[in-house]
Parts: sequence; structure tokens; C-alpha cells
Amino acid sequence: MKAREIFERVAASAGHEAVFALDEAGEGAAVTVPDKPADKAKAGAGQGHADAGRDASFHARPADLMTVMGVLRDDPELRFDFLQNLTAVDWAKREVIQVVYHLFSYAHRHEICVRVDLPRAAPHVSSVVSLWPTANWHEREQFDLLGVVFEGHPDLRRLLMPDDWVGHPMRKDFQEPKTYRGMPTSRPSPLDLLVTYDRAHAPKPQVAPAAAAPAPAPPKAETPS
Amino acid sequence: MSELVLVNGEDEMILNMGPQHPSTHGVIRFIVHTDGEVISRAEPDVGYLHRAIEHIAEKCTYEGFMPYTDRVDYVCAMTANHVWASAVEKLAALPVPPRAHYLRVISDELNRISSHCIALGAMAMDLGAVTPFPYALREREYVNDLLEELCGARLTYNYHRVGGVGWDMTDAWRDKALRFLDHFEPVIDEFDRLITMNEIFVKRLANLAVIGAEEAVAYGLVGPNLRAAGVAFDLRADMPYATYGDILPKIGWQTPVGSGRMGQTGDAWDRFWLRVEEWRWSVKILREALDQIQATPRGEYLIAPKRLRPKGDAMARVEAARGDMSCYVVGDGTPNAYRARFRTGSFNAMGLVREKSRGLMVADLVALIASLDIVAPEIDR
Amino acid sequence: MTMKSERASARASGRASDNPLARIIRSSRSVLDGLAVTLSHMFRPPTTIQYPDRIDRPIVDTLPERYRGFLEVDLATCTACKACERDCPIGCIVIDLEKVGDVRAMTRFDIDMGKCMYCNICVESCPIPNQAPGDAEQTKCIRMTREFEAATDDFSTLTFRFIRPGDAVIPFKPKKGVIEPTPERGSIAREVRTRAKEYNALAARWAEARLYGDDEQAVYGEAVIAAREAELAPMVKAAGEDPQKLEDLLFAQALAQTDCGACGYDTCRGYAKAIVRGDETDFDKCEPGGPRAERDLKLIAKLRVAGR
Amino acid sequence: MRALPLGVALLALGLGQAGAARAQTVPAPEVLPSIAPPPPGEAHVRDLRPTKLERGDKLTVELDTGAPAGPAIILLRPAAVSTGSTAPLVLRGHGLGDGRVVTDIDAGVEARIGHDARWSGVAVEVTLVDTGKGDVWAATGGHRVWKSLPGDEYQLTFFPGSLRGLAAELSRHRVVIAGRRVPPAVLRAAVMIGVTLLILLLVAPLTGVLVVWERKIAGRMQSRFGPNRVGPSGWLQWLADALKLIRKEDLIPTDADATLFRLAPYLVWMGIFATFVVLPLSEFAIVADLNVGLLYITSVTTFTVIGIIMGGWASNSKWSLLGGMRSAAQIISYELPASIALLSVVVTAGTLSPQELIRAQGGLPADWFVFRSPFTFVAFVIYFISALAEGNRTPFDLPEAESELVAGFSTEYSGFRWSIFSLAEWTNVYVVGAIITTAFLGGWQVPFATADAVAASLGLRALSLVVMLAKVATLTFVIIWIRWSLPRFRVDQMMSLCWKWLLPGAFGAFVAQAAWTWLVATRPLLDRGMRWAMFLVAGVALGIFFVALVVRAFRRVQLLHMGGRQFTLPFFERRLQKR
Repeated sequence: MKAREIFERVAASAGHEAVFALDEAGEGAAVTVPDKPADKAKAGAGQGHADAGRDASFHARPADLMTVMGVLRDDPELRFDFLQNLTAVDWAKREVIQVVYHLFSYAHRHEICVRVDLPRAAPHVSSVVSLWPTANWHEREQFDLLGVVFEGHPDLRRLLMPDDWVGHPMRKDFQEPKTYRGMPTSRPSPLDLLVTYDRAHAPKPQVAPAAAAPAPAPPKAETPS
Repeated sequence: MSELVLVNGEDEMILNMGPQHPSTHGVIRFIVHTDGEVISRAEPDVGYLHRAIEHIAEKCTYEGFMPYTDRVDYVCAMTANHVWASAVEKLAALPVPPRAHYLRVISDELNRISSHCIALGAMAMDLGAVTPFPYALREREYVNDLLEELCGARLTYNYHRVGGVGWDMTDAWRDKALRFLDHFEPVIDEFDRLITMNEIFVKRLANLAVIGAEEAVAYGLVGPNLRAAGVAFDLRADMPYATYGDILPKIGWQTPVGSGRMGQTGDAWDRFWLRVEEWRWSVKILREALDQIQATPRGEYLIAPKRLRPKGDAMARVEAARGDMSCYVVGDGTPNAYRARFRTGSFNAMGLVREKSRGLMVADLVALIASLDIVAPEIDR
Repeated sequence: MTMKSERASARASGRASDNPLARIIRSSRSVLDGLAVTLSHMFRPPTTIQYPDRIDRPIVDTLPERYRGFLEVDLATCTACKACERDCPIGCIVIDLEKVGDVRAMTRFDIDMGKCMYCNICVESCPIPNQAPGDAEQTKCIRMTREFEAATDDFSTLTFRFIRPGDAVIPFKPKKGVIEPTPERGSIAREVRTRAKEYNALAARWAEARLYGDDEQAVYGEAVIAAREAELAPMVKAAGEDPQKLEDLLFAQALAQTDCGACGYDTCRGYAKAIVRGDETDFDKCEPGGPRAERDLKLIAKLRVAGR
Repeated sequence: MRALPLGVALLALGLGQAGAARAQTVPAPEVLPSIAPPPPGEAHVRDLRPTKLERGDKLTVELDTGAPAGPAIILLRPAAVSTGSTAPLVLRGHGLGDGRVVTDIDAGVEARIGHDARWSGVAVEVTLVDTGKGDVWAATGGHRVWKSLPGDEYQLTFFPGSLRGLAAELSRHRVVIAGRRVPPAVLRAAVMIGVTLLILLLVAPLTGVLVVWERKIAGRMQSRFGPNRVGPSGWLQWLADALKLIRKEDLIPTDADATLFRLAPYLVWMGIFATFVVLPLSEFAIVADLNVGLLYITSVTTFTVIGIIMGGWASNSKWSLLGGMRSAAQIISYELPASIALLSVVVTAGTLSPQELIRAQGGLPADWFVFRSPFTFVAFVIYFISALAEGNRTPFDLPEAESELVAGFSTEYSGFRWSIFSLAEWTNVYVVGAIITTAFLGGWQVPFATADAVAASLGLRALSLVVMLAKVATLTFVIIWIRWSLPRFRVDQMMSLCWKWLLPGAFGAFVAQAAWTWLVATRPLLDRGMRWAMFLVAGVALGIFFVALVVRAFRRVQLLHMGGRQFTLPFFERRLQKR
């Protein structure tokens, strides 16, 4: 089923204000075309993904999410039985955290992407665990990494980070603490030692004029030239 | 025994399995509530292998992130490469030369064989049969040698590139790969005789942790686990990417699904057997791909993108050894990804362990984990 | 063979009988099958490679050409384009390029092999193709070698410094269409690795100077003096008795080159000229140069005396 | 006069009821005609010399009873025997041949006093003979006193009449073994230490070599080498391992029960090593041929389960505890089918003594108990499976299942104590092999030679040792091979296999074999025919079938030689190893 059909079907069932901003699968955004014409010729048509570019998607109003998702899952024409991916993106400049649901239907072999924009200060959204049990861990991970609170989740704990971790590390403004329980979170690189070493205080480098090169330049001696 | 914790006065013992335990397949921890040997609940505790790869993706260029994808799933790194390359190519609408697609298929399938070697060998070992493991590892070594000659590394290949692959294949390499396939086919039958059809093994696995089709879909099982549950869905066949669309019809592809031959459909034995079947299909795919690739022009294996600054988002799916591996990547017009997420087979499968472990015995939990082919880095990333 | 396997699968798929005798026979048969497989392997040669000693030739020789081991750089063909440094996803390459006198020279080309993930991306971004003897495929100026034995008890030996700290290498000017010859792959990496410890100590000493500023030890420490003297000696010798060269030497090596006038002369060159002529005997007049300038002037004077 | 063959009956008098109930049955004594006891007369012992005997002396008794010719009894009863004496007196009858009265006690039979003092004596039936000189003489000839200890004292009592009815005794005499009496405690300690050291010195290397062998076999079965660095081809690996283990830190977990934790390995060790007392190595080499040998073996091996549970409990680790519990359930369960399966052999041979069991078999495979009847074959299979289970070997290695329980009962053990566990485990492999060889596979019997011929010839005796060891080695190989081929049972499956399959099977086989012994074994021709039929079916046909399987497996898969990498090093290409 085409994205528009899906969208309209959902809109009809869940209310026209519940879903908006349909983005039908189109071309990629910033396309980088190969410079050389030869390269263009090499690129086999139809060898890549069936529909290159963005995935078809639409937005859902957070308040209506459960209705929309319920329609998507249960409508016999839609039957999105597989929550393929659930993730969240922190759009720090827009003060928005967007939760992205990728749905797939084994029955009809079609897919759709649903987006929900949440205020960054208080990202609360209903949990879809009751619809797709697989959302359990996905939502826990997004809660852990981005601090999205999924209301109605049976067991909303941190998944990957330690339970006593402070902050949500995938937020764009997250600052990594220097230590965690007394353990440093980073260690010095042997290269840092010299990265900023002070030229004025070190001996002046000596440019090797071809003959009297004290530089090792080891390959020179061995180069069969 | 001070350590025997009684929970609510019931005779329940908490068994701390992992993070260092021989059969948790990496650093995973299970908090197992047992009554004697019978498990009432096994709670997975993951995150011990969390390396924040998705966060690294935000700090690297699109091309520069490729080697990190190897670490997403180091047992089957090729497909992780592939899914990242696909996602970025889709995001930026990049062309990929056909030969590169064939090389991707070939390297993916070789890696699938070697990944299943680990999965099946380790599973047999978890059930107490040690010998299948070295046999499987021997085959994995052959594959590793092939991949090493193709791309220079044995584990973290970094072979795929955004816009193609890193190296071309030589004719000598092709002959070698064909020789390996000739050798490998009878090995599969031998493996069946040694372990798959062994009565003890069958009795251990048949009817164990049965996952039905509905449950598998609801819990988002993918790949072999899903097919073992009786759902005939394989990305390679049903949503063909790369050149699978040209290859699969030629070899008479039939998606292998769990048959319940030894017990019920979707039991642990089905999951084991299905991976053995995937070996057989991989061999056929490889033969066909190695044949078809001869028609593509040599040396055209990469169209390296210039100034990759895509904007938007894209989701790519690739059939990895542990099933549908998806990568969701968001670009904001800078050289770095704005957000990337890998959704892996083990991650979904692991969410099911708690539900499925009820009523199993300790020995069965090990078999369940192994039959789901859990690989720890995939879960934590 | 297919027929046989079909038969096997047919036999197996025919729902196994639950008759106890049939079960016993089936179990025994499957166990015997397994035992036969393992026993048959008793008569096969093992596939183990007995690394490192019981092998007919070194493992390095059996590795394929594309093997990704240690990185190495053939500085003779390096254009200092910094493409590798830029593209390294993990930031384990550092190249310093600066003006030494009139020339633009590389003063540093360091790779932290302890951090490197052997991904080959730096090689791919390198624009200079070259060809090593014995290789079928072209390599680049920076390239992967087949050296793989990285185990060490001293972590610093994994920080490869291709330019000796203190030296500088003039970048290579590539000629179009010429594939430069280059030494055998791995030879540079091996050599650099053996010297890594020494170079790292050298680098660390300078880093120390930066950290501790102008304290006595950093400027007049025995080891510092000795190292500096060793560095200056060939230059003094090269300058010989030529006043112009001596003046250049003092200017380049000792003085701060700020033309601040604190010494009483208009320019730094003026101060140097005066010293070379012998009009000036106070070596502590360079204020921005501080004690280091004084030390270096004295060292050069001492070396000239010793040279005669 | 011709010397009359006399039957010698060995009777356990006094307290030895357990032994008495199972009187030795070889060969069945001729029943003497029962004669009413003669009237008591004045007996006169002519000569009884010497009363002080050195070890090895012959005790000759000449007796003038004044009684009429007929059976009489001499009772030789220990009066004060060191508790350390294991076999105080052995009587071996020989004719004196000095022209007077000679009674010939059947030359081939050893009348033996049992190993403990409860065997209160030996009664020898002799026949009184009229020599024609007016006197009636009785004599037992040449009783060699050779297992007594200095200071031991015996009492000789003479009775007229037969064993069926003892008359009043005629006379009583003291016989003392010369020499100073050794304090029993010291002796006991010395004997125990000596025997222990002997066993340890003999068995530890045996076990060590077994471990190396197992690892080598495992290696080759898995396309690897196995240990090949220490010593010639790696055969001294066990020494290196032992040294390493002994030098390791000996950890006892903080909350462990230290006493029990320390004790556990030794109990396991004891249970396994005590079986060596009755395991025959060959026709002559056996520490003690107990007539309750099989019972003894099944009894002492039970110590291991106590040790394992103790270790599992005392470690204060849940993994150990689970391992210990599994082990308890497993070993105790499998004890039953194992014992009953052995009973099938016991009813066939009519003895529990290991040596007698072997003597009841023959050198050729058809004469082995395993092919004696279909039921002994079943019993053999059941015993083999049960023995694997009792020894915690794959597919029954649940107590130490490394993929489930980390290392089971030995999880918390390290160093020397751990090595004791593993020593016991691998020794058990040998023990199982030896028991099966003894009970089913003809033991040390040399093909085409009778047991008597083996006993008589030094060369054949040496050969019997080789035969025995070869059979045990083969079985050991099979046990190892099974370990590296099969997956592990789950704990409930292991139990159901035991109780639902093996136990009924063993019991059925036992009953059927008892009937077989009664119906078939008494008809020599039929018996012989069945033996060969079984051998051809269960031995040859099955063997050929299996070899065919192996050949097929071997031919189907070819290992690769791949390009630059030499994949097929070695076994045949020694030059590469010797570089």
C-alpha cells in the first residue's frame, strides 16, 4: 500500500487532526552526484534500494499516538504487526525530541514511519508496549539514552547505562563526566603529549638539506632508485 | 549458606549468571530466579559491552564511521558494514556500481556462513558437545582466510564503503572461494550427522522454548529466529537489496522455515536446524553470485562520494546473520551523522528471554540463549 | 549426493516412531553416526598452524598482500597533504607542518598504533601511489603492512614516530604519472618500531620542558644540555668560520627572532652580528629568549672553541 | 596303595557369615559318602614337628588315631593372629611320599583362610588309611605356612569323622609361627602407608598419561594436535600440569566450610582408589582377590558421591551446590542399573570374585560374557552407560557441566585440591575400563590358552597382563571418544533414562539371564552355538556396520589446502614440525 493510502486510512480512522505532515517517499535530500560522467555511467540503475531517498513518513500528535498506532496495527488493510524500529532524535536547536517509529507489515509487506515531536523539556509519550511487546526494550533504551519518558511502560528502567548514571548521554547537550565512581572516563593519548608542545622552547627543527640530513628518513637508504 | 537468598519466604534462589559465565556469549548477565534447577524468571541485564557506537557515529564522518560498524556485530561484521553503507547511500541517494553489489552479496554470504559457524558450534558446545565447535571454527577459519585475502582483515573487515566496496576480487580469489564451497557442502552433511540429528541433541532441544509465529512477530524476532517460528520472511527474498533480486530466482530459492519436525514449530531445534539450512542456501547463493559477477566490469567496485553532506533521514535493512539489521541514520547537512541507530536481531531476541525462560531448567536457559544466537555487542552496541 | 540427502531428510521427516525398540535403534544409530564422524577425524591431519615456531615459513610470508597490519609511511614520497590525518576516524595520526626557515617542512609524523583500528581509511585517502618490490598491487605513501605482532610490554613502543623529534622532512613534490619506487613493505614499520622507545623518550623530554617552563632543570639539566649540544654540534661544524653562516646559525637556533630591541640592538640579527664579530660578549641579553637563548649562545660558543 | 583323591571343602566357621553364605564354588567338591562318626578312641599323635614354624615351613602332621579307616578332620584355627595378617595360613596339599601314609589333598587347590580374623580356621578332610602295619594314619602333607606373620599362633585339633558330623576331638596342639611379634598398630600403619604410596606412585602417572592421552585423542578428533610440547610428543604434559597445579595458590572461599572443603577431594579420591584393591591386572597381579569383589567395588565407589556433595556444599557457591546435588541424584540413581547389570554376569559365573569371573570366561571373544547371551550383551551396554554416568563422563557430565554450572562442584577449587578431583575423575576412567573388562570382556584371558595354562607359564602370565591392559586401554579410548562426540543430557532426561529405561532393562536382563543360565547354559552344544551366534551378530556385524560408517564419513569430507596458508600441517608432514 502506498504511503498516501496508509496516511489517509489512518486519518479516516483516528481523526484528521491526529496525523499530519505526510512525506511520501521521494528523492534524497542533498544528493551528491559523482563528478565524473564516467562514474555516473557506472552506477547501475535499479541496483540500489527500490526507493532510494527518504522513507515515507507522517507525523502523529503525541496525544493521539495510541489511537494512530492502534489503527496501524489492527486495521486489516494496514496490519503493521512488526515494530521494526523505535528511536528518538534530539533536535536540540528546535527544542524538540522526535520519537520515530518504523513499522512494517509482514502481511502486506509495506512499511511506514511515524514521527512524534515532543517538547525537549518534558518528553512524555505513551508507551506502545501494549501493542508491540518488542517496544519494551526499545523504549527502555530511548529512555536511558535520551530521557524520553514512555508513560504506561511496565518497567521503565535504564537499559544500557548503569542504574546510577546521571543524565542521558545521547542528548546533544550532554557533558561526559570526568569520572564515574572514581574511575576516569578517558585516558590520555600518547600523542596528546606532543600535540601542543611548545615550539619556542623546543629546539628549532632542522631542515635537512639533501646531504647533511640527520633526519632518519630511513627509506632513502633502502630505496632502489 | 549466607548466599542463598530467600525471596518472600519462598524457596527461590537467585543465581547470578554472568557477566562472566561460559555460555552467555559475551558479557551479558542474567539474574536467574530458580527453584532448584527450575527457573521461575531470568532477568537479562545488559550494557556491559556498551561502547556508545551510536554516539561515536555523531562524531565521525559518514565514511569514517564504517570501521566502527564492524564493532556493532563483530561476529558478522560484513552485514553491519553493509547496512551502514546502504543507509548512507539511501540517505544521500548515492549510486553503487553493480560489481560492488555483487561483492557485497558475496562477502555478506561468506560472513553469514562464518557467523553461523560460531552460532551452531557454540550452541552445540553449550549443550555439552565440544567437537562440533572446533569443526565449525575450522570452517570459519577457511572463510576468514578468504575474507582476509579479499579485504585484509579477519574479524573487523571494514570492507564495504559508502558507494561500493573497498577492494575488488581477483580471479584467483574466486577460484579459491569456489574450492571452499566444494569442500564446505559435504561438511554441512557431516555436521548434521554429528550433531543436528543426534538423538540426545534432538531430545534436548525439541519442544524447548517454543516461539510461535504470532509471538515471534509481536516480540520482533527477526531472521532465522523468525523463520524458525514459521514465518517465511527473508529480506533477501522478500525485499531484495543489492543483487539478491537477480540471484535468488536463479537458484530456486525457497525461504526455509521451521518445520517442527522434531517437536513443535519454533522450538530450539528448529532454530538450530534453520541455521544449518541457511548454510546450504548461502552456498547456493555464493555459487550463483560468483558466477554472475563475471559479467560485471572489473575494477568498477567503488564510486567514492565527494563532499558527503546529506540532509534528511533514511532507514536501511539488511538480512544479517542474526536477521534483519536495520540502521536509521539522520543527516543534518554536516559531514557527520546527526543521529544513527542500529536495530539488531539480538537486541530484539534478548527482550524475549525473560518471557521464555519461565519454567525452563538452568541447562535449558543456556540452550535458549544459544538458540536465539545472542551476540552481546549487538545488544549493547 | 542430493538424492542421498533427500533420502536422509525423508527418513528423518517421517515422524519418528515411538515404539521403544525403534527409539533405541534410532538413538543408537544417531550416536554411532556421531562417533563415526569423530573417529574419521582421527585419521586426518590436524589443521592447526603451530604458530610461532613449528611452521615451515614465517606467518608474515603467508599473509595475503592486502593484510592490514602496522601502518607505515614512506616519508620519501610523502607530500604532507595531511589527508590521512584528516580522514582517520579515530585521530591516531598527527602531522605537524611548519615553516622552518624558508621551507615548509614536516616536523612530526606520529601514528599511535596502540589506538589504530587498522581500517585502511588513511591509505585510501592518500593521493600518492607507489609500488613496493614484490607487491602485485599498488600501494600508497602511507600503507598497511603485514607486520602484525604488536604484543608488547611497553605501550610506548606502539607510538610510531616517523620523524625523529627535532628533525624536519621536506615534503615530496610528486611528478605527474610517475609511480614512485618505495622500499619493501614493512621495513619502515619494523625500523620505526625499534626506535619508538628512543623517540618517545625524546619527545617526552620536550613535553617536559613545556610543562615545567623555564626552571633550572628544564634548561640546564644535564641531559637537556647534552641533547642540545648534540643537536647543535653538526650545525656549528657546518657553519665553520663563515661569519654569515654563523650569524644565521645564532639567529635561527638561539635567538627569539622577535626584534624586540631589549638587547640594545635594533634587530635580532644585529645582536647576532655583534656576537659573531666579537663586539658583544654578553650572552644574556635576549630577553624573550630567556635562559634558553643564553644557554644556546653559550653552547654554540663552547662548540666553536672546541671545534678549533 | 593308591592315593585317594580327596575333596577339599573350604568352610568358613565362626563369624564369617557373609563369606560363608557365598562359599567358593570351584570346583564343586565331590560329596563324600557319609559315614557315621566313629566311636571316640584314644588318639595318639605320633609326630608333630616342628611346633615352631618359620615362614615357608611345611607343616606335616602324622596322626595315629586308632580309629578305623575313614574320613577324619583336622581343624586348623588361628588362636592369636595379628590383626595385620591378611591371610594367615595357606594350606597346599602334597603327598609326602615317604613310604608310609600319604594322603593327597587335591594338589591344584589352595585352601585359604580369608583376609580377616573372622575366618576362624580351616578344616581339612582327610581319609584315614590302614597302612597294613596295624596303625591307622592320617596325614595332610606339606601345608605351607606362608602368609602368617611372626608370632601368629594356631591351634590344631583332630577330629575323627567327616564334616557332616563332628565327633569329640581327639587332641589339640599349638603351632606358633617363629619370630618376634610386631605391634599391630605400627604394622597396620606401615602397610597402609606402603600400599597407599604404591598405589599413588603407580596410579598417578597412569592417570596423568591418561589425561594426556585423552587430550591427544580429543585434539585429533577435533582437527587439532592436543598437547605436543612438553616431553616427547607432549607425553610429559601431565607432569607439567601437576607441577603447575601444586604450585598454585590454594584458595578456600571466605564463607566456605573449610574443614569439609578440605576433606571433600580426599573422599572422592578414596572412593575411586579403594577399588584398586580388587581390580585384577592379570592372572597373578591382584592386591586381594576378594570373593565379594564386585560388591566391594560397587560399595566403595559410593564414597565419591559423598565427597562430591561435600565439596559442592562446603564451597558455599550456588554453582557448586547445584553440581553437588546433580551428582548425588545421578550417582545414586545409576548405582542401581549398574549393580543389577553386573548381577547378570554374576548369575552366569556364580561368583563375585573378580578373578573367578575372569576364569569363568575364555580367551576368545565368543567366550566372553558380553557375547554369552543377548541378555548379557544388554547388561553390558547398560553397565557401560551407567558407568559413564557414575564417573560423570559425557554425556552425563552434568555435575560439572561447564557451559551451565561453570565447573559444577569443583568451581571453587583450585590448585592441588582441584587436581585431586581430576585425578580421581580420570582414574575412574581406568577403573570403569577394568571393571568392564573383568566382568564382560574376558579380563586377562589369553586366546587359545586355558586359565590353568596361563597360571603355569611365565610367558603367558606376562601376556595376560598385556591382554588385560590392552582391553582396558581400548575401553578407555571408547570412553574418551564418547566424551568428545556426544552432547550432554539434561538433568531430568538423565534421570528418566535411568529409571525408565536402564533400570527395567537391567532388571529384565538379569532375570532373563538367570533363566538362560538354567535353560541354555546347561546344554553345552546350544550354549556354544549361541555364544558364536551372538559374537557374529553383536560383535562382527555391528563392527562391520560401524567401520562402514567411519569409512563413509572419512571419504565424504576432504580437508582443504588453501592458498598461501598451509592448512594441512602435520600429522603426516613431520618435516614441518621438526624444522
